Amino acid sequence: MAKTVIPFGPQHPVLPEPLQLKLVLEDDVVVEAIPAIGYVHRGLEKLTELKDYEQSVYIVERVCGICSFMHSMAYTRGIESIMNIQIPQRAEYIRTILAEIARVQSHLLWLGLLADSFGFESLFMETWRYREDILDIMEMITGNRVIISANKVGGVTKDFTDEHIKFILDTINRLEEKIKDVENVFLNNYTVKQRLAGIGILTPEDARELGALGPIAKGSGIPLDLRTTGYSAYKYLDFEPIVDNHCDSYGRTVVRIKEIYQSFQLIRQAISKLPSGEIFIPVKGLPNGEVISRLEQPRGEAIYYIKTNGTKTLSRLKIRTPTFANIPTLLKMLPGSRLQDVPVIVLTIDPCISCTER
Amino acid sequence: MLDRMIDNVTTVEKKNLLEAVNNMKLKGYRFAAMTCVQENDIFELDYHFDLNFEMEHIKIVVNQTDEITSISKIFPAAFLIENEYQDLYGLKFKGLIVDYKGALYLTPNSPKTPMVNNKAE
Amino acid sequence: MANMLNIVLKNFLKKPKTRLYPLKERDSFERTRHKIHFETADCIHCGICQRKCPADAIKVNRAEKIWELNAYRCIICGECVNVCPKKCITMLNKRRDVAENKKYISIKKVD
Amino acid sequence: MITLINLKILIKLLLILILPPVIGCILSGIDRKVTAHLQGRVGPPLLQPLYDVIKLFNKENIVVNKYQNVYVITYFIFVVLSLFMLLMKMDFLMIIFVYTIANTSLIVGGMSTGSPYSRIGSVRETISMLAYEPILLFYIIGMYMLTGSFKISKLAYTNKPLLYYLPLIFIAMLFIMTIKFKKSPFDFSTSHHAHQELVKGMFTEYSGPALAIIEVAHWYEYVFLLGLIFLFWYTSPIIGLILALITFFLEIVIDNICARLSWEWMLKFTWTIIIGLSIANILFIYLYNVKIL
Amino acid sequence: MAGISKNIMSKSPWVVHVNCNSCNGCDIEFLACLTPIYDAERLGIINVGTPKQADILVVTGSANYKNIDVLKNIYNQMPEPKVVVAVGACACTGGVFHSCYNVIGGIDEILPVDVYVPGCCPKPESIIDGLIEASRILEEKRIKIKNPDKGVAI
Amino acid sequence: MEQIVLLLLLIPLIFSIVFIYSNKKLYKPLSFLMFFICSILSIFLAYKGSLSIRLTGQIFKISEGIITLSEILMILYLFKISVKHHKIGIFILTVIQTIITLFTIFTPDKSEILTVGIDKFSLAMLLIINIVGTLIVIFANGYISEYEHHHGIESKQKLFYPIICLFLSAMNGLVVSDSLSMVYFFWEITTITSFILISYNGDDEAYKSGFRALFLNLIGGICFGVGNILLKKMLDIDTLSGIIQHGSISLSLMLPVFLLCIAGFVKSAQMPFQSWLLGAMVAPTPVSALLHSSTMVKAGVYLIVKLSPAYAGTRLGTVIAIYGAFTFFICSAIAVAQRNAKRILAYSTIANLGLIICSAGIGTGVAVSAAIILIIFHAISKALLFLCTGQIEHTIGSRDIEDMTGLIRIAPVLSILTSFGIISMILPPFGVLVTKWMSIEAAGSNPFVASFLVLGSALTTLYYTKWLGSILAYPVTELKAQDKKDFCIFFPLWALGFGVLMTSIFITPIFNNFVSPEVNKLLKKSTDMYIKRGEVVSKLGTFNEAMVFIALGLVVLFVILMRRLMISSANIKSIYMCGENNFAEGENYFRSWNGKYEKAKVSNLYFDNILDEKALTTFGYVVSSSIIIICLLGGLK
Ligand code: SF4
Ligand code: SF4
Ligand code: SF4
Ligand code: SF4
Ligand code: SF4
Ligand code: SF4
Ligand code: SF4
Ligand code: SF4
Repeated sequence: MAKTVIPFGPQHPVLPEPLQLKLVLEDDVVVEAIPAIGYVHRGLEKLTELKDYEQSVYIVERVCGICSFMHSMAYTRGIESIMNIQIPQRAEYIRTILAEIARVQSHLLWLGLLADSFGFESLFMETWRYREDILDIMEMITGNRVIISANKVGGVTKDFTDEHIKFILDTINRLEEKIKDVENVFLNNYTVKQRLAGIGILTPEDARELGALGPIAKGSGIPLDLRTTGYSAYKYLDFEPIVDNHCDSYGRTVVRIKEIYQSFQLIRQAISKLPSGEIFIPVKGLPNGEVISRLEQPRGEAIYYIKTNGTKTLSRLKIRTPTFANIPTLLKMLPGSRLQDVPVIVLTIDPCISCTER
Repeated sequence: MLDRMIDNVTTVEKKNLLEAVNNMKLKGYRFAAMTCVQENDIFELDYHFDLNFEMEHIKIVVNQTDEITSISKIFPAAFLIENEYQDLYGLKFKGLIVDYKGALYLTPNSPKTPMVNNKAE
Repeated sequence: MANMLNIVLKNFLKKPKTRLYPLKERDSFERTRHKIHFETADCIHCGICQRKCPADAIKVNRAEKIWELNAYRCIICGECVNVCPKKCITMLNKRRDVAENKKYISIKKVD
Repeated sequence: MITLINLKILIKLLLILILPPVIGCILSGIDRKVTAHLQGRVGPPLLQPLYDVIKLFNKENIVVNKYQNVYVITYFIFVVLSLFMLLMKMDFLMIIFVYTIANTSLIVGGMSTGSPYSRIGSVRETISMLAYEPILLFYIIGMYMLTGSFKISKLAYTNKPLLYYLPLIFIAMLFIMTIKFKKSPFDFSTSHHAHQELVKGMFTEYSGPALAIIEVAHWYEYVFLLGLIFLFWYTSPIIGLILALITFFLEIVIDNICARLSWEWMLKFTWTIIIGLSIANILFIYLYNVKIL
Repeated sequence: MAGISKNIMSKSPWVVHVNCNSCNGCDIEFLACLTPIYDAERLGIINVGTPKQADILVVTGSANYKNIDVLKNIYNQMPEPKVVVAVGACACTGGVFHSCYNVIGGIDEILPVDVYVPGCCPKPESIIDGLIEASRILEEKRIKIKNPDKGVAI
Repeated sequence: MEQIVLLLLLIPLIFSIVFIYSNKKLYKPLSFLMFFICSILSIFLAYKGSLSIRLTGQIFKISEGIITLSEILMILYLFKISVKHHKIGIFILTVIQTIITLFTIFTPDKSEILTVGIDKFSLAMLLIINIVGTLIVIFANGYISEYEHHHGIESKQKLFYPIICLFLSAMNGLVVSDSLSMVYFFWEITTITSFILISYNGDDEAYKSGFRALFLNLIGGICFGVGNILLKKMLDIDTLSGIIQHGSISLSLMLPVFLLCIAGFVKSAQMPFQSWLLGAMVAPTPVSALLHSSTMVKAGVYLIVKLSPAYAGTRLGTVIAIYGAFTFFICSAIAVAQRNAKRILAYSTIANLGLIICSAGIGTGVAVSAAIILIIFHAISKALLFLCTGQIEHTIGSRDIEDMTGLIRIAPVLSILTSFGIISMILPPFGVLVTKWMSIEAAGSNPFVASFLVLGSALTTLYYTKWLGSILAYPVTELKAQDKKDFCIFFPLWALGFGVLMTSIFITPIFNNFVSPEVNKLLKKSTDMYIKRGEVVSKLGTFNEAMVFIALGLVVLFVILMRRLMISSANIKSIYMCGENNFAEGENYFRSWNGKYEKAKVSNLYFDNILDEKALTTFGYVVSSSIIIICLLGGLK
């Protein structure tokens, strides 16, 4: 057997982020794939030991630009817990709504990239066009499209006006229709199905073993959704975690698409229950203690370990992001696949290298 | 979802780590994360496990020069974080399923063991 | 494949969604954060903005009454706007131009 | 007298050399424009391909080995030659063989650069060659059985368009046009846009003037390929032209409604269904002994 | 016809994108430029995968010790004339991360940067501005390469 | 004239004896000498044209005596080896063979005539045998010592050269004979020389392959013998020219002709009998080149073409055409999954012989011309390719086409010659492709044949392109390579390369002098085609060779003109590796996950799972054996 050895990345058009896979192939079948990372390692955890804990919100937001809101939310919730702050209800709701909007944004982005990974340019264009509507919501409410800086310790910085709420509802109603169209393509188009179904199989046992999270676990039939624990305003909302039993790329796609609808549903519920009142309370004193703060990001559970010692700066911040936990599944899914399926499989774990490496 | 890190911490001897971890696996826990906190010269390693969103923690205390047994054979999911601490704290794990040998994040010209706070300064 | 055909044909028949950016420009939202604007008149050079800026983009020289912004380091978070006691920093929803070199904005207050 | 004939040939030659790239350039401009509109975008100006080529000629000429450009020149000349022979209505089978030279040269050129991506791209291109070559040859055999000659010029004397008796082969040709135009679902050796597992596939290491020549050769190739479709309705040039244009538009639409499939899928598909269709069509002609000359 | 020989470069700037230490924010905004709403292809901009065919190098994120080699290699593999665009605060100066241990700084510490696009992350409009500016510089560079002696009057 | 023919038979024999007694140092000059003498003689003969000699009376007696004596010697030899190696199959076949021989000896030939007939086709064959054959002998001088050294076998060169010379003599005899009994006699000699040369290495594998070849060829020989006897009995034909005179034979009397065809199939290693040729690849490369691709296996197709008047236009013809086309297709398919260059060449040889048989079976003027032209062109191109492969093997120590990746860097001259050989097999304007064009055009009216040809030719392009790409690919795997410049290696290579080019350019005189008259004679009608000013014109179409050559010339011109612009001005940059190049290690190294540097490499695809050699071979066996059995059982009636 003649072996083919090729580097796949770091600068590679199908990968939006620098990740290198050393692929060893035998006659087009992958026999070994080892990821190499470190191209976006900044050392951000150390930086928070130098900065003010309030400034660190802006730093953890930039762990990643895609679910940046989730990061600031996990972080602020952690600090608030250490300091025993009860933030206003409205702030909880606003955080939840923004989190779900961020989830929709992230999933749409992912759908587009997935389409791109199997060479479906027009579908990529289509989904990313829809995503722009979500970004408009973000920009309208918070002033930025991607890194929105809406959290602060003690609440949120941006309030919703009636006009905003109307805009959100209009947009998601309109989008829901449109997404039905692309959903149909993703799930029923013959060519797309050829590229997804049966590709990158991950059995539930393997998924557990390798610590898969989020849509990957859910796509393998494991209902692992931290939102069911009812943090923030989720305890007031009604939903079921989405699972799918295909256990392959197709299953993961199904989960993410359904989660978009679910998020729309959650946004509507939250808006209908949105209480009035303050959006933050002033914070006094300095945090002292340690905490683990977890929440469900679009890609699964994020874990923030925060340790403070009563000074302005943190003494240790450890961020375990979902992609970090999902990368080991690649070691299982890639061997045995075909070269042309490598981008698709890599994409289905929705690799966000920048948060993996921080 | 918040856990105060007061409960559920079991501190074990370094040599008993594998056994403790194996027990967690048998109980059906999944490996969630692992933190390393430096206290002066010693390093506290916390292994976090999760079952139905309840967390359990196993703690070991090591020196920088100690060789730590990798748990990646039991929980393959742990190989990345163990490699990370090899890079960032200069710890050594033996028996890693994939050993990056300190090249996960760093290259020969990057700062060595960047997360370690040197009190000497 | 008919499902996609439907979408592309619809697109083909409708007007393209493109904003012809350099030719036509959409107005920014009211809250859009594009760049910060500094009014030197009220500034007391207290340095709070410098201390609070997460990116260390502001430098305040109290003695010489110089307020400096490294606009290429600023992450437009708006923290300085929030903290300035004299409200002399404001957020504009007008874009900062791209440039061929990094210009430092340095404003010296002349009384 | 002699000079007159020569002049005529000379003019013809010039037209053949100049007109196709112009048409091809516009076609490729239309391609990009239509694609953009199908995606809800405005798209580049119609002459964008021309701008691209002019720009490429102005770029630095970089290579990974000194001789990779020789293959490009060979490709270019043989594409032009095959188009020339098509327009001169010569022997169809020979045209395809000459066309094979062009493609082989490009494949070997891709391999010679030594980049892993271009090499894999080339390997895949050989596979697509395996997929489309038989269809082209079946098309030719079908034509021969109908007209009793391999010469395209004989088509002028036919009383019925080829499409009438070669409908299945026409369908087969539509599929292989997708391969030849490097469109989804069969754009796996290289494609006009980046974003794929192989970077730019075969052309990863080509840049500047060499890429420009490849691009111009593509223009000729566009015309050549549509010429093959045109032959299906040779009896009435207008309808033939419309047929070619419809095919072209159809390819663009197919490109936009399909994901890229794997080469295995393509090989299985072409070597069962598509070749089956072609053989069925040929058998039909054989059994009923149809002639249109 | 006369128009064709003018602004040769600026009519078809092909872009290769390198993600250094970026947080994804700038990356996805760059990708968003290609999507229907902004449609950079209108301006002839194509995102080509390979540096060998690119005219503009778009860099997002700051330099770190592992990716400087990548960045340098990609830059060196581009044919002349070429332009580097630094997109976002990180690429310009290092952004919030400038004091991190694994951040060397803006990419101008490694490559000659021609256009700086400020913002974190810059809006797609800003990025398009940057690309337009870059294509203008590209044309200037081409003319300079063609007439090396003429110098520039100041 | 007669003397020259005799000389062509005798000179190799004389050389054979000289080789036995000469010392090792003299091999080289002797080979060159033989090359010159034989080529000059054959060229002279070709220049003089065809002739036919009848051996009667005293000469007949002598010849008959020699033949009988040699046959008995051969049979004794066969008995000896079959006993020595405990080969029962061979033993039984030899017994049958003995019976046939005894039968012919004891049925006295009333006519008392042996005829030697040299027509245009024979002349072409003579040219090939005596020029290509002796070139290969020269090559062997540069090759065989190193080969023996590599394999650690003791020198058997004392045996090698004489046997090769004997073979050349027999081959010359075969193509000049007109009497079927003479053809049969030489036929058997080639079988035995082939056996000796295949088992050259003397190890188990070599003997196994040798005996397989011997076994199958003895079966073929028996078919020949029986066919011969039946032909005489049923139709009173005992010469090849007799068949031509007789013309088309009615189906009921087809059996002897078909038996002769089977003999041809075996010698040409067609489908159910192909295994011996693959086994024969264990022999040293010059043997493969000489016996197993350019000359001996051609004897089979030579016979089949000569028989074409008997079946042209009949149903048997159609069956033979389908049979040949099928072999062409299936062997091309199997070749795709091969990595061993010699096996690729072996399958390609079988496939091309199938194509020749197919063309002969179609039996139209164009088709038979195609068959003859292909015999000529294939011989030269294949000889070149085999020799190149042998030399590549000595350069890089492997015959795996993957290992040849980047050969162009370490052995540029050899690579260019090999590439040229490959190109001449798959691309116009070179001879092989012209004949492919002719045969597809000729097969156009039979969809079955045409389909097989079309599919087979696509597959052919695939496997050769793969190989070509490997050779010309740039970065190299670490090969311990020494590109030796040995004159007796490169002279034959250059000469053959030159021959390919020249024969392709001068296809017109070749066609007019050798092919067209032969076809006229065989089919008793015109070829339906002519070649003029570089244009192959038939009723069906036109192949404009000249135009392609002009285009090739244009390429050269362009390359020269644009040298400054496109080639020498080009700046060499490193290969794109997603930015992770490493220059210190080498140009296709990249930094891998653990910070170490690794080499990127790419291999071709071999479709082992789809085109499984075993499965396809079995399929081929089933189909081809059924065709043959149905024909034998008279299914044609
Ligand atoms: S998983 Fe990490 S990198 Fe990915 S979008 Fe979320 S926070 Fe960003
Ligand atoms: S905080 Fe406001 S007043 Fe103080 S220095 Fe900054 S700008 Fe001036
Ligand atoms: S907006 Fe943020 S980053 Fe910019 S100067 Fe103000 S505080 Fe600093
Ligand atoms: S000062 Fe530091 S954080 Fe700010 S932009 Fe520069 S490098 Fe980045
Ligand atoms: S500039 Fe801002 S958005 Fe862009 S990469 Fe840096 S932190 Fe992310
Ligand atoms: S030519 Fe080479 S291989 Fe042959 S005997 Fe001499 S050294 Fe040995
Ligand atoms: S490799 Fe060289 S030394 Fe070894 S046996 Fe072959 S020729 Fe002799
Ligand atoms: S290189 Fe050739 S001669 Fe040498 S050992 Fe290998 S096969 Fe035998």
